Amino acid sequence: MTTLTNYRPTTRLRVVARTESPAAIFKTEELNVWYGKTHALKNINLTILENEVTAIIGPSGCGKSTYLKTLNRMVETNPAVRISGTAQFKGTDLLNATVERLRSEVGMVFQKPNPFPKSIYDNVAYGPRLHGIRKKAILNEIVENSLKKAALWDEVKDRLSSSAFGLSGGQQQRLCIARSLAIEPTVLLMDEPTSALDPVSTNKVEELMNELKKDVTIVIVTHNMQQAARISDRTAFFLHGEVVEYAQTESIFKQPSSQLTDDYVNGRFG
Amino acid sequence: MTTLTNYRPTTRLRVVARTESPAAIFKTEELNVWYGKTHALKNINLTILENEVTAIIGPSGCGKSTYLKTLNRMVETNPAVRISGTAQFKGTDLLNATVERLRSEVGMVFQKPNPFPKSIYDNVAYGPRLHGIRKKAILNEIVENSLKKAALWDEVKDRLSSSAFGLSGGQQQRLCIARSLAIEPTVLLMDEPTSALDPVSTNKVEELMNELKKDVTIVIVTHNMQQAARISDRTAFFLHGEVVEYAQTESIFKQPSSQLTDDYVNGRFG
Amino acid sequence: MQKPLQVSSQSRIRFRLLKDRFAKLAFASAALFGLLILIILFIRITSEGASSLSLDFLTGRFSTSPEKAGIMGAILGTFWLLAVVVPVTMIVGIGSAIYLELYAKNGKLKAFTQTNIGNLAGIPSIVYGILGLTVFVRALKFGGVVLAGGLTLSLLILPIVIVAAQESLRSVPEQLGDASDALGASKWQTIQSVILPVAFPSIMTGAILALSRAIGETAPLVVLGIPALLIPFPGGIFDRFTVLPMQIYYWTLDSALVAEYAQLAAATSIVLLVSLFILNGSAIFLRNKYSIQS
Amino acid sequence: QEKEESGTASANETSSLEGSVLVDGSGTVYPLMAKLAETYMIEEQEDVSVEVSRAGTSAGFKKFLVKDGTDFNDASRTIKEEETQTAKDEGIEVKELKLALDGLTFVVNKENDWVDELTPEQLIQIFTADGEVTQWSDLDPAWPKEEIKAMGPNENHGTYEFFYEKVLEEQDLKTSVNLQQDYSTLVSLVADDQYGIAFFGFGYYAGNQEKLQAVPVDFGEGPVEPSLETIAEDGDYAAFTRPVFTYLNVGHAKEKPQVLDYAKYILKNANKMAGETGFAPIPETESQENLNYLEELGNE
Amino acid sequence: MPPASQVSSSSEIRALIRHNQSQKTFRKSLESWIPRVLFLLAFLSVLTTVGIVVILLTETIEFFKAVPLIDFFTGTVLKPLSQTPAFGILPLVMGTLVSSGIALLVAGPIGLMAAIYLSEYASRRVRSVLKPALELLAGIPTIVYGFFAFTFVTPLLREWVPSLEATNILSPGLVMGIMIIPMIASLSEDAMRAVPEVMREGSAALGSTKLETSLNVVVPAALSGIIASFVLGISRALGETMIVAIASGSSKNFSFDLTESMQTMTAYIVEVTSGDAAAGSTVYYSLYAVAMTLFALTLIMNLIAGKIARKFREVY
Ligand SMILES: Nc1ncnc2c1ncn2[C@@H]1O[C@H](COP(=O)(O)OP(=O)(O)OP(=O)(O)O)[C@@H](O)[C@H]1O
Ligand SMILES: Nc1ncnc2c1ncn2[C@@H]1O[C@H](COP(=O)(O)OP(=O)(O)OP(=O)(O)O)[C@@H](O)[C@H]1O
Ligand SMILES: [Mg+2]
Ligand SMILES: [Mg+2]
Ligand SMILES: O=P([O-])([O-])[O-]
Repeated sequence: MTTLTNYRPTTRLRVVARTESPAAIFKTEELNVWYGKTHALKNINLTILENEVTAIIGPSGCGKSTYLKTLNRMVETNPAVRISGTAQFKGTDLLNATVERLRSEVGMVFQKPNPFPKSIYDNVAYGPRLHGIRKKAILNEIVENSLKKAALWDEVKDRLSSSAFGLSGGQQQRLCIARSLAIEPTVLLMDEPTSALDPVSTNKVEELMNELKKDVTIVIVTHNMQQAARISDRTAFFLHGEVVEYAQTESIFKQPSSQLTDDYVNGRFG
Repeated sequence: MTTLTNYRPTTRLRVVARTESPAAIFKTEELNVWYGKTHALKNINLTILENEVTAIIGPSGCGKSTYLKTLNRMVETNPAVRISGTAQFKGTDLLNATVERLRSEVGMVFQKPNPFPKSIYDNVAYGPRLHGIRKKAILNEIVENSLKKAALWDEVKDRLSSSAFGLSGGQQQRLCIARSLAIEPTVLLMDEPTSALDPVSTNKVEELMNELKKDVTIVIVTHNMQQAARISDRTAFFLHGEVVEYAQTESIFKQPSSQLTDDYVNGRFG
Repeated sequence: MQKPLQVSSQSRIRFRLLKDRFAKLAFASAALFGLLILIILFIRITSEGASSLSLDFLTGRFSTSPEKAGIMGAILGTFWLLAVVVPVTMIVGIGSAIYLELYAKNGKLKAFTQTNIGNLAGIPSIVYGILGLTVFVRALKFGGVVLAGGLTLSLLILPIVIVAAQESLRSVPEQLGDASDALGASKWQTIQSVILPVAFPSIMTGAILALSRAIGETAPLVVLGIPALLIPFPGGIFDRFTVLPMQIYYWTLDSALVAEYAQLAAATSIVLLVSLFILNGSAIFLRNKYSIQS
Repeated sequence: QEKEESGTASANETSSLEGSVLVDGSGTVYPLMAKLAETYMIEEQEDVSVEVSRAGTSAGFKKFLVKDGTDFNDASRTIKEEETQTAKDEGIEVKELKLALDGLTFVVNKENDWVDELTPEQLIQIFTADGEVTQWSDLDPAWPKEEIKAMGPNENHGTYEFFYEKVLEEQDLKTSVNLQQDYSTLVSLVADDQYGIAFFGFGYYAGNQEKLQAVPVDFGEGPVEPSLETIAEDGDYAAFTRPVFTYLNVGHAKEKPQVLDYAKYILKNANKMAGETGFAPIPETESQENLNYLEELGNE
Repeated sequence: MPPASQVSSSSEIRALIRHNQSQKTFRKSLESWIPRVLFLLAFLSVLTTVGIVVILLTETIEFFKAVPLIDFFTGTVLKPLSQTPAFGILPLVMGTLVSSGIALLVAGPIGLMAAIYLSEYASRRVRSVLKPALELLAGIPTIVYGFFAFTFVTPLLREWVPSLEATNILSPGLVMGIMIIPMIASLSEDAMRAVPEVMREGSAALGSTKLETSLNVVVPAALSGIIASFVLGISRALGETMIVAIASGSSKNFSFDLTESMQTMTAYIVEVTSGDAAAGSTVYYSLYAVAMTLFALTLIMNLIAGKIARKFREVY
C-alpha cells in the first residue's frame, strides 16, 4: 500500500506545513445518536481542529452525515433523534446552546445545491436579513463580498435579481456557499458538496475550499477518497457508526493502522 | 499511471485467458436516447460480446443505466423516451422485437433489490408461471435450481414459503438474481447490483457473477472502479451520454487512451 | 446451454398480448365511463335548463311563479356564506396544519389529533348539520342566519383544508427548510420566509377545492332550517339567507307540482356547476402549474 | 312607476317596515300563503322578509307554540284541545284567522280508466285494514286484479288528521299506506303509478290536472266531483270540505308591526288569491270581523 | 455598532450579527406565542369531535329513556308520527345498506378498473385529461346528482323496469355509485402508484405484459390500499343525503324490493328536520339516535379503512 500518492495527483492545493499547533474547535466525547431505534453514532470521540480541513469518509450509511449534522444540531430537525454524550464548540457545550446562535457560527453546505426559490441576491441576503440586517447598503456589500468569496461574483453580478434556479448545478452550489458565508460563520460543514457536480465545478469548489480555510474551519464529508486525500489535513474513517480511524490524511491513506481502513480506501467494499 | 494494479488486489476472480474469440451478442449503432428534451445517449456504437462480463463505468448521470435499459428496452417504460439508431440482439433488431419475448431472454438485476411482496418460492416461480409453466413438480425443480445457481439455496431452503421481505439486503439481491435465472436468460443486465450491499454480500455477488458467466453474458453498470477492474473483461467508459473509451478492462485502467478516462479512473472527478 | 423450458412459444406470447390489449380496452372504458357520465349529466342539465337561463333569472328575486323567478338572492347568500367560511377555514385550517406539521411533537397526542382529523373528514355532512343546529342555531341562538350556516360549513370543510395544507407543507422540499435552519433562522422565520411561500399555491389549491365543496353542500343547510323561499336579499352575516343548492333542492322537489320548476332547478344547476368548474378548474390549473416546478 | 305607488301607499298607511315574519305549518295552505307572502314582499313591503315553510299543520303547531316560535301557523284543521292547552301553558295568545275553504280530494292516475266514482265506504275500505280490500278487484270484480297503492300525507299533516277523524272515523290506516312528508312526492307517486290512489287538498289536484284525475265521491246523491264550485260549506262536496286557517301569535303581532301588517294583508287579499291556488273563498264578513280585531290590536 | 454607511469588514458584520442575536426583540417574544396559538387552532378539530359526540350522546340518551334500546335496534317498524308510534331503525338500516350496496357494486369494479388504467396504462397526457375529469365528477354537488337521479335516471330506468316506482332505491343507489367512482378510482390509483416502480420493473424485466404486472404484482401489493378505498367509498355512500332525499322517497319499508321507495338514515334526518324539528318530542330525539347510529357506522368504516391503509403504508 505504498502507491497511494496516486490518489491525489493534485496535491498543489494542500498547505503542508503548519507553524503553530491549531486549537480544538469541536470536541465530541462518547457521542451517541439514535434515529428512533437505529443507533447511528456509537461513542464518537473526536476533536476537530481550528482552521483545518477535516474529511470524513466511510461507506453509505456509516453515520458521516449524522455526525456532521450533530455539529450544528441540524440532526435534531428529525424529531425521532436522541443524542447522548457531550459535544463542545469552542469549549462550550453545544448540545445545550441556542441553536439559532450556534448555526449562525457553524454554516452548512449540503449535498444537493438547495438555493431558495428567490433571486440570487435574496438568497445571499437571506441570512443577514434573518439576523436583523436591513440596511440596503450593508446588504449590498455583504452580497458582493460573499459572492466574491464564493468565486461566483463575476458570473452573476449582472443578474443578481434573476432566479437562483437559472444557475447551473455548480453555480448553485457556490451560491449556497456564498449564502453560508454571508453571515460570517467560523465553521463550514460540507456534506458531499461536490458529489452532484461535474468535474469542472468540482474543481472550482475544491479550489474555493482551499481559499476559504484561511478564515474558516471546514469539515467535509465525501465519498470520493481522492478528494479527501487532495483537500483535507485530517481524515476520519467511519464504519457502522463508529470511528475506525482518525489521523493525518496522509497516514490514513498511506499507512492506515486498521485493516478495515485499508480495505475501504482500496475499494474492497463500499 | 503504471500503478493501477492497485485497483484490483483480488484479481483471483478474473478469467484471464480466452481461447476462442467470442461472438457479438448486442450491437448498437448510432444509438440515441432522449428523455423528453434530455439527450441521454448520443450516437452510441458498441458491440458487446457473448459470455463476457462487460462493465460500464462513468460519473453519475452519464447514461450508464439508460444504455443498460435500452438493451432490454426497459427504458421505454418511461413514456417520454425516444430512441433512434439501431440495436441488435443476436443479430436481430431488438428495437422492434416483442418486448415480452426479448426480456425473457435478457434478464435484469437492479440496484436496489426489488423482490415482490410474495414468498421466496413465488418470487422465483413468478417468471416460469408467466410463461405458462404450471406443473408443481417442474416449478419446484426450477426454483431449487435457480436458488442454487444464485448461491442462496442453502440459506432459504427451509423457509421457501416465508416472505421475501424477511431476507437481508444481500440475500434479497441474490433472490432477484435467482428470479431472473429462473427463466433461463441468455444475458443478465446488472445495474449497480452491489452498491446497496455490505462488503460480505458484495463479495458473494461478485463470486456469483464469476460463476454465472460460464452460461450467461453479463453487462454490469458499476460506480466502483475497483469492482469493474476485478470482475469485468471489457469496460466502457461513458461521459455525458457518450462512450469515451471502450476496451479490455486492463487497458482502460492501465493505459487509457483518453485523458478523460485517466482523470475519471483516478478520481479527479465524479 | 440446455433450454429445457419451452417457455415462450410464439402463440402463447400472442395470446398474452391479446389479453393485455383487451384488458387495456376494458380498463380504458371504465376510466372513460366517468367522463361519459359527466357529459350526459351536463347535456341533460343544459338541455333542460338552458331555456330558463337569462339575465333576468340571474339577477331576479326568488318567486313561486316560474316565469318570474330568479336566483340573485341565492347567489348573494352563497357569497355571504363564503365571507364567513373563507376567513375561518383559512386561519384555522392553515394554522392547524402548520402546528401539526411543523410544531407538534410526534407522539400520542399528535397521532390522536391526526386520526381525529381524518375521521372528521369522513363524518357525513348531515351530522355537521345536526351539530350546527344544536350549537349555532339553538344553543347560541343565531337562528338560520349566514353566520350559523357559515360556521357549520367551516367545521365541515376544515378537516379537508387541514389535510390538504398539511400535504402542501410536507411537499416543500426538506432541503429548503434545512438551508434556512442551517443559517440560524428561528423556526417561525423558516416557516414564514421559506416554507409558507413555497407551499402557498398548493395550499390554495386544496383550499379552493374545499370551498367548492362548501358551496355545493345542501344537507347540513336543510338540517339547519335554511329556507328555500326567501325573497329579500341577505345583506350581512346576521341575515337569513338561502343558497343555490337549496334552491335546486326546493325546485326539484316541487317539480312534481309545477313542471317548470324542473327547468329552474336545471338552470340553477348550470349556474352552480359552472361556478364550481371554474373554481375547481382554477385549482387544478394552479396545482398542475406549480407541481411541474417542484 | 310602481315604486311611486308603493311609496305613496306606505306613506298613507304605515311607514315602511322591516324585519322578518316566520310562517310555518300546513302544506295544504302553503301555495296560498306563499303567493300572499310573495306579493306582499314585492308590492307592499320590500324590506320585510316573510318566510313560509310547510312542515304540516301538527308539526307547525309544535314550532308555533313555543317561546320565540313562528309568527303564524297555517292549518288545515282547527287547533286541538291539547294545543290550546299548550298555548295557555306557554302564555301564548293565539288568534285563529280563517283564510279559505278546501276540499279533501282523492286522486288517481291518468291511466286509471276503471274508477268513475267511489263512495266514502269504499274509501274507508281502501285505507283501513278492516276493509280487507287489497286489490282493485276487491272493490269491483270488473276492476284490475292489481294491488291498490294507497298513499297520503303523514301524521305531521292536518290533512291526515282530517281524513283520519272525519272520513275514517278514527280507524287505523293500513300499514301499507305510503305516507309522505311532501305533497310533491305524493303527486309524482300517483302520477307515475297506474294503480295508485292518494288524498290531499284540492289545490294540489288543481295545479296538476294534466297528471291526475280527481275521483268523484258519491255521498249518496250521485257522484260529486270536487271543484271550486262544489267546495263550499253548503255545497255538494260539503262533506269533505274544510276551512283552512292561519293562527297568529298575538303577542308577536303586538311587538312586531310587520307581523300585524302582514296579518291584515292576508285577510284583505286571501280571497283574491284563493281561486288561482285552488281554494274556495269565504264570505267577506268573516274576514272583516278578523280585520276589525286586528285594527284594534294595532290601536292598543 | 458600526455605522451603516461605513464599509463593514467581515469581523464587523460578524460582530453585528452576534450582537443582534443576543438582543431580546419583540419578534422573539412574539414567536414564543405562535406555537401556543396554533395549538389552540389545531385543538378546535378535537373540540368539534367532542361536540359532535357529546351532542349526539346526550340527546340519544334522552331518546332511549322513551324507547327501549332493543326496540330501536331490532324493530322493523318505523312510524315516528303515528298515534301509536314505533321506532325501529331496521327499515332505515335496510335502506341505507341497500343503497350503499348498489353504489359499491357500481363503483367498486368501475373505479378499480379505472384506477388500473390510470396508474398502469394511461400515458401522461391521457391521465392529465382523465384525472381532472374524474375530479370534476367528484366535485359535482350531490344535490345535482339528486336532480339527475330523479329527473333522468329514474325515468330512464322505468323504460326497462316498468314496475319501478317514481321514488325508489335503485336509481339513487346507481347514481351514488357514479358519485363515488372518482373517490375509489383516485384512492386506488394512489395506492397503486405508491407501489414502488422497482416492483413493476422487476416484473416487466421478466417479460410480463402490463396486464400480468398489474394483476400479479401491482394490485396485490396495493390491495390493502384498494380495500381501504372501497371501505371509504361505502362510508361516503352511507352518509350521502341529498341523492336519496330527493330520489328515494320516504317509505319506511323493511323490505328488499329495489323498485320500491326506501328511506335511508340520512333521508330520515332530512324528513324529520324539515317536518318537525320541535325540541322535546320523541321524534325529535329519534333524530339524534339515528344520527348517532349513522355516525358510529361511518366512524367504524373510517377506522377500518384507516387501519387497512396504515398497514399498507407500513409495507413501503
Ligand atoms: N432520517 C432518518 N431516519 C432514520 N434513520 C436514519 C435517518 N437518517 C439516517 N438514518 C440512519 O442512520 C444511519 C447513518 O446515516 P447517515 O445518513 O449518517 O449515513 P451517511 O454515512 O451519511 O451515508 P451516505 O453516504 O449514504 O450519505 C444509517 O443507518 C441510516 O439508515
Ligand atoms: N426518467 C428520467 N426522466 C428524465 N431524465 C432522465 C430520466 N432518467 C435519466 N434521465 C437523465 O438522463 C441522463 C442519463 O441518466 P442515467 O440514469 O442513464 O445515468 P447513470 O449514468 O445511470 O447515472 P447514475 O450513476 O446516477 O445512476 C441524466 O442526465 C439524467 O438526468
Ligand atoms: Mg450522508
Ligand atoms: Mg444509473
Ligand atoms: O300539510 P297539511 O295541510 O296537511 O297540514
